[in-house]
Amino acid sequence: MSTVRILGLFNDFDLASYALREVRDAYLPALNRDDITIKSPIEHPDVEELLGYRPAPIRRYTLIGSLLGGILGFLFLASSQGNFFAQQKGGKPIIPFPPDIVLTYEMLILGGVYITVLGFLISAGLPARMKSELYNTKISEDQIGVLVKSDARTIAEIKKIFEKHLAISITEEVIE
Amino acid sequence: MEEKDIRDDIAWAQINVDVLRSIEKPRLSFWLLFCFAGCLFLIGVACEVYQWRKGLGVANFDNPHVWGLYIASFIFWIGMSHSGTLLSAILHIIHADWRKPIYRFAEAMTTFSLMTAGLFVMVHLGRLWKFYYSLPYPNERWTWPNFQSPLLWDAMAIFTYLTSSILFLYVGAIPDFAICRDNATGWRKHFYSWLSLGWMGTDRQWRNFRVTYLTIACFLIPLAVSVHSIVASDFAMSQQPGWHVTSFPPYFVAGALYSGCAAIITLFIVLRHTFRFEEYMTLPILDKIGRLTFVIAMVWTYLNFVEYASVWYGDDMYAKDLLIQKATGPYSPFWWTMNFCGSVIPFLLISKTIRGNLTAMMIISLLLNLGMWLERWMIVAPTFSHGYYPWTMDHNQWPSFVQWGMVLGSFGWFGLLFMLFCKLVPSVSMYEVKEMVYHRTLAQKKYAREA
Amino acid sequence: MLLLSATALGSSVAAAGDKIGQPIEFPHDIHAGKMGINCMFCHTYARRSAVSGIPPLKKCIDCHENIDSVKDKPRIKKLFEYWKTKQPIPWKKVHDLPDFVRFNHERHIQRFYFQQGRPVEEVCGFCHGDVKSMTVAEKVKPITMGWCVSCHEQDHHVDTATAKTTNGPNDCSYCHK
Amino acid sequence: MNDISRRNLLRLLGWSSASLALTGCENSVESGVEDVKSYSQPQDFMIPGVGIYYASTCTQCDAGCGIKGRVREGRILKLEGSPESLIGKGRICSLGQAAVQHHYNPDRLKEPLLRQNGNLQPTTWANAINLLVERTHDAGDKFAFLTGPLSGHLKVLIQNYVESLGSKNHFIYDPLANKVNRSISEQIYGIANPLFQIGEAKVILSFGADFLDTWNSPVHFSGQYAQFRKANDSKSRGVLIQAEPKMTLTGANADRWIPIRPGSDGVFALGLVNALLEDPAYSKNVPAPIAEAVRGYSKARVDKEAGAGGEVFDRVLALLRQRSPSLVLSGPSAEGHVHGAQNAAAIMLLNVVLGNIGKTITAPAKNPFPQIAPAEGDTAALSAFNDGLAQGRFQTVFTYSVNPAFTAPGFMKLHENLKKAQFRVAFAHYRDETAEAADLILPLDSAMEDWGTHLAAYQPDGVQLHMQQPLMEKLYPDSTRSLGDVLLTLLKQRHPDEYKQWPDYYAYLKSAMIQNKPSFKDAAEDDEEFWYQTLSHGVLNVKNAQEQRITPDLKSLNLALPGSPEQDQEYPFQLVPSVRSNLRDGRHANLPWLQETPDPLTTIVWDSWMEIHPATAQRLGISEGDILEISSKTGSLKTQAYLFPGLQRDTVAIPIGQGHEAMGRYAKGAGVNPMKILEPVFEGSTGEIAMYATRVKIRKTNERVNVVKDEGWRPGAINTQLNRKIVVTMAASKVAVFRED
Amino acid sequence: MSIRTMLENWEKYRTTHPSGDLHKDHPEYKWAMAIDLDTCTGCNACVVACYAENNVPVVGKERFEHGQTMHWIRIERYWNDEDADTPNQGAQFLPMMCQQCEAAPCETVCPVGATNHTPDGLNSQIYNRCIGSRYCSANCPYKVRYFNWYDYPEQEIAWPEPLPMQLNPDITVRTKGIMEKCTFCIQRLRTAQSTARTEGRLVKDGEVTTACAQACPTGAITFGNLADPYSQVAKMWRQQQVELHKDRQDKDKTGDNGGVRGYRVLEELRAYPSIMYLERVRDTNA
Repeated sequence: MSTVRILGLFNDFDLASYALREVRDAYLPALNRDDITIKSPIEHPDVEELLGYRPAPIRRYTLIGSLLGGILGFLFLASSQGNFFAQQKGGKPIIPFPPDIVLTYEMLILGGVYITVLGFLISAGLPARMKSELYNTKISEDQIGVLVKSDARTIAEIKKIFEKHLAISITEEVIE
Repeated sequence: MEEKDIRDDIAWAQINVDVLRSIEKPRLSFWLLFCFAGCLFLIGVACEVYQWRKGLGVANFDNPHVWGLYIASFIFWIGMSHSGTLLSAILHIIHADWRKPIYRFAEAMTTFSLMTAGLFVMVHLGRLWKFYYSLPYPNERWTWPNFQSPLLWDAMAIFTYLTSSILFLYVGAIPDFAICRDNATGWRKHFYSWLSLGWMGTDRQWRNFRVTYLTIACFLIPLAVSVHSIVASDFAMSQQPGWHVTSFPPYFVAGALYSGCAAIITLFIVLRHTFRFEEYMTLPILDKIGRLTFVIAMVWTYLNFVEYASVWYGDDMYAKDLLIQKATGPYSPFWWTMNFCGSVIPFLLISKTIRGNLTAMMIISLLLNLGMWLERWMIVAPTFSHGYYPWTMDHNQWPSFVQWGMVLGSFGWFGLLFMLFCKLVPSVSMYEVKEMVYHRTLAQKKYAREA
Repeated sequence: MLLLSATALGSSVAAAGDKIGQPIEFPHDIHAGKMGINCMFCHTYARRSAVSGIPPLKKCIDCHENIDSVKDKPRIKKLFEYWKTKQPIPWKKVHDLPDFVRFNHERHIQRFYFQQGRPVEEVCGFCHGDVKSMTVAEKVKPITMGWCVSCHEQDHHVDTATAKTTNGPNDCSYCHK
Repeated sequence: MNDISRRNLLRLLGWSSASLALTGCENSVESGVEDVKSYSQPQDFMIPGVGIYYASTCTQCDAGCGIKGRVREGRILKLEGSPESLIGKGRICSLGQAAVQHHYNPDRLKEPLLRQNGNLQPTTWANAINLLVERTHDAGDKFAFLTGPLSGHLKVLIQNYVESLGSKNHFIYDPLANKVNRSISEQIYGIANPLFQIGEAKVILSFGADFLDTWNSPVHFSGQYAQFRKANDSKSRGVLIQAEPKMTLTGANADRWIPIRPGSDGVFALGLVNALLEDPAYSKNVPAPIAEAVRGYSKARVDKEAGAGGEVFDRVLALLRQRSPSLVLSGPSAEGHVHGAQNAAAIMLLNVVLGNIGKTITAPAKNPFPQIAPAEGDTAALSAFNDGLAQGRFQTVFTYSVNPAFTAPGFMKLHENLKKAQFRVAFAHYRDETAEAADLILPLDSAMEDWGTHLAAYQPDGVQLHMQQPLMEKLYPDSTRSLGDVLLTLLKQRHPDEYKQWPDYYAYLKSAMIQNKPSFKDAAEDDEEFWYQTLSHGVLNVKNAQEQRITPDLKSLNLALPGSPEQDQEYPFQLVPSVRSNLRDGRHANLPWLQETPDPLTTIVWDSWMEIHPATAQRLGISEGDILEISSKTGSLKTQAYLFPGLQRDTVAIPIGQGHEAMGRYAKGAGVNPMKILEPVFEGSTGEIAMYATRVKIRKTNERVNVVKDEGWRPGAINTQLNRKIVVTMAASKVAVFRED
Repeated sequence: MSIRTMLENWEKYRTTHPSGDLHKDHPEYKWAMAIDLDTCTGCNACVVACYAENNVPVVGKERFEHGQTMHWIRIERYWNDEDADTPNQGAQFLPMMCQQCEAAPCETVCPVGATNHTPDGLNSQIYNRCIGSRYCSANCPYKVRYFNWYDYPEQEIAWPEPLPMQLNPDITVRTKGIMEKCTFCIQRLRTAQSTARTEGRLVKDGEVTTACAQACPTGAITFGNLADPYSQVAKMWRQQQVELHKDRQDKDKTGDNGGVRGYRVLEELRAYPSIMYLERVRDTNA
């Protein structure tokens, strides 16, 4: 039995959320959370209230990044100061802490930011290939898209629900 | 009840239209302005070439005046850069949503003024062609730069700050790039689809996006503070009179935010006018920035006063002599202008009518920045002409046309970058304006329901 | 960055080993190699001065006046022409450090040849290569700063008598002034 | 070692070893690019990269310090003082250091020049020599030779040459001569150049004698000054009092600097004498007539005429009383007046009264070689020379080591008078003003290339002969020659048989020295060895030189001093043409180091200036950098004003030595030459030009310039320390004395 | 390799200067000076000697006017504040050159480490490393560092032919964009040290001296090795009760320094200069 993907466009988030609520309450057996994607021009945190929470593991990346930046940073500084060409300067120690801490601090932030962005790309699945998915330029303007992927029968159900909630347009496509 | 920052009933589609209008094919006036900036920049380039071939003497440096406008402008531009962080990061964290229509260009300002500041570090060097000695790269000679030098900290901090703020700007703009992509054709289509990394506004993307944006914002704030305190320590860490001041770091940071805000007001008015952004860059927002500026101005004034007072009542005769020199010596005209522009003019911002008057605000903002630029110069120059050592004190030294040329050039360079930006990146964050509108309507519905 | 440094090293190595057109193609292989003459017999300044200099013309003549077997060789003829006119021979520098680098031959030879009693092949050869196998001297070692340092950072015996060791000076101003 | 091998020894190694400009290029090791040359036949002590020191003698001024030149790869790099020289004692002054720049000077004459139809054209030496011979062979008394002070064998040759031409006109001219003092001390002490034991004196009263900088033998005096200042348990720290209208460097180092009215030195001195004579302890060694003559010089009169009475006078008097031995010196500012001789006499009388003779003023050892003894110059010689030219008596004139066209006062019109001579020959190093006026310019070897022997006019501690020898190969071997060689060639023309034995000046010197060998201390037996010894030491000490004693003779002492001159309304200011240590009479103006080295007191460089007292300046509304027009009766000049507190109020000072119109790129067009506006006033007894007797008026033009000086520019007339602890001063009474350990 | 070196010498790399124990800081040499301002006459012999020894270029009138001079040692002339109108006590002269501070402010701030403290207590300047940020000069209290504002060797005025033949081959001629300063004639010191090492000894007192000290006609400048207790300069420092590692000498704490004349310029800035000056003396009875 073939998998089908359906995208319904709604005029505003309320309609979309009604539709979603109904889809959720319909307890369609073949449908699970990850088959439903909301595509919106702005962020709608309340989606999660409807469909249950999902993790955003960015902060873990951040922690790792800053730790790496800090530790490696300090090691790098101290070891390059303490190489064979160690030269006394202004009576200060050759491996002086105040400057090294300042620089370590900068490197900590550097590492943090970079890895955070990296983490974002990974966990947000970017860059993504658009060809593969149903998308409508209206989404980036003002309409809400609800994308569901499931077997043909379930999709039929959902399609009804969409229509009931005055979806503006509904696109379907059959995968494999 | 107070008037709204922005109309609630703007159609979202309208937002797209209005904003995207600003990045469509440039008009003639744009090109004229562009050429003007280009000419300024070329002046700077010419001066640099001349200086490179002859040596720094042509800039009329001497012993003891070894630093001059280059370093002053360097601090000035670094200061400028703090505006973006202030608006986008700090206000973002405290959920002041009136920032949303205007933070994008402020952030761009951050990036570009950092790039400009970087130029000044370069042209300042006596042997520019050897600048890479100051980079910590492993080399055959086993030599490393001197990490004790505040200049190295500068380099490191600015690098971090520049790259981070670029990332911040970019990440924050991804959804808008998507909008551009969906509305563009031709090469712009490819350009934006490449930039938008296939953003489709799925809930997963939004979710991670929110966290990331917040995290970077949190990083940027301490970073911005550290950057300017490090620039301050270029001076505070040395032991010259007038520089060796404990209160320098906060003083510099305040000054930075100050000039940043002033610059925002300037660009705010310019953009509002040229791109007809009246709907988004509204007077109420300008009013808010005005108040913010005034507050920061007062902080700066206080710190400025504290610096003078601590010198005056301290027993460091050298610093005291210098202070007297600043007020009475050959630099006094600039010094007094600086204090006037920096501490007196902002009081105009008390009046609501003035805050609402574009022309007035334009002039004020320019004056404030003049004051801030002079402040930087008055920090650098007088110390050299009246330092510790009586024999080398020399009060009749004036920067040559080369130095002034480079200062002009820097404004040209900044102009070029900023104008390019305006034509390639939507200078108002569309999705966030939408969010703004959305949340306000929600709030009203709620209000209506309860009533 | 690593790449940068690599190229830096590469360039300096590339400079090594190319033949140099000297006014007289002086056969080191014969003098040092076949005849086994000590380097310092001709390069007499190396142990007494920072710069090793070039053997004075007289040095060559003193011997070659009495070596009739090779008198008619073209190189020797050329040599005597220079001598007649008392003109110094315009040799080309083979190991020409930049003007801001100050290598001190005296110290190195005093320490490693006289105080440690190592053979000249080792002491001189360390930087100048195996001269015995060259006619005209060539630059075979990189002689870059990193190369100097790689030796300076090692501990060397002060002399044969004591077990005391020190490494070469690590202070910039020893070589750059 | 003989001359030939010496030349080989100095064969150049080639410049390649001189470090070139630090290039911006990468520090890559080159191979086969630069050349490296070697000595072809070196002495075994010649090591590339190792400097060798050769002894010679400094000819920058007439003090004649011994020097050692550092030679590397055949190039003379630097000069140091020779410890064996009794004059310099291993020390050397800025002039001496700069001598190498004369040698390497880019503006040195590189070829003989001959005036053909108006302008100077290159010519050959052979041609030049022929000309000399032909133009001089029947010159007789129409021939005149103007030289600077001379000593050693060059002097002999010159004198012989002049004689051989049957002429008596050898004029020895020294623009800065202290002839008046010499003649008076001749008269009183019987010795022209007595020795001043500065180190021994407990108090020195100097009337404008700038012995630390420009007077007589500055380096030697500086050494003595160090002892003079040093307090040890045997002797307290010496006190220096300087009385002069314009502060000299010595005045700047004085414990008490007294700005007396110009020319009133004698009055001040006699005032002191008079005051001292009240005390029998002093009056005993003074004849009655003298005591009578000085009676009139009361403290009041000193106050009135010298402007140094009252408490200052008492202090000085007290010091002279308390601290013996003392020393009173008479300098240019005392002798440069119509009554200069009287001033000098008065000052020396003071020495006699104080009983300093034999203690701090002693006689030098007797010089056993009258022939090569120093012949000192004076300015009367110039007048004589000039008159001769004016009257057309001199047809053929030679000049050597002087630049009269520059140094002669304007009123002499020497430049025009020179034209009256038919054939003017300048032996010179530069195309200076005199050379420009000559018909034939003959380029000489520099002092670093030439041979010579020198005896100092001021010779402390016995008699010492200084050798001058080449420190390197000639820079222009074919085009420059030693004057000695030239004179020998010319003399050979006159008296072939007398001079044929000497191939060149070098040989002449060598044989002459070897002849005198017996009279030198620890001279080697073998002649060659003695010669080698001579060259390697650079100095020869004369064996048991005969001691002399001074018996002051106060007979026929002229103390008739004029009263203070009435105020001249039209020319209110007295002009002091001050001497700069770096430029002296202007002969060193083309040395960049000396031009760039700031004048110690004003710190001005590369220019002239007029010093005026800040108070006076304020009165006239003059501020620093104003261009002033200074005019005397004979002329006027324009220069910048510098406010200088070290001046007597109605005195202004302009340094000598600048204002060249020729000579070279560094000298030309820098500053002005005050000699040009001197008044024709002469010292009564000697006929010397009275340098300090010119009165001027000042007009402020409306031009203004930045004074180019080393001291920073700050508001306020003069440069102080702003109460910062930079130079700290301690009262002599407080200083703790340490025993030498 | 570097990490190993670092860990091995951690203790050493954490020590500060001046520790108070001169021989710990400088086991063999600590070059220092004593300048007697009572015998310094301000005659400028030292200045010219420095020009001759160290390849210092002349800059000419125009550059001098712009304050772009190069002289490594300068004679300063101040007037008394009291008798400024008529300087009864003459002028105040002071030879000022790089003070070779033990804790030099210039060293820490150089971004590329072109100026460092040498084991023998000098403040070295590495020309070929310098990129010309001029931070060192900005931070120098004495303003004795001189920058090559132009390519002086190329300037027609400095060394027109054949003047370059006078250049001292032992030290580099500096090009534009580089900081330079008095080095205590490091080329002389290094030669002497090398000879001494070859002979297996330390440099003897008086064996080497700087150009200025050698020229000084009154011998006002004494140069030597402070680490050698028997050297002339060490004796003078002891005698004058000036200690290298103190920012305020004990004798000064009493207010009256008991007639001991030694002092250091701007001592209170804690740069610990290596040049001790002896106070100028004037006789108040005169």
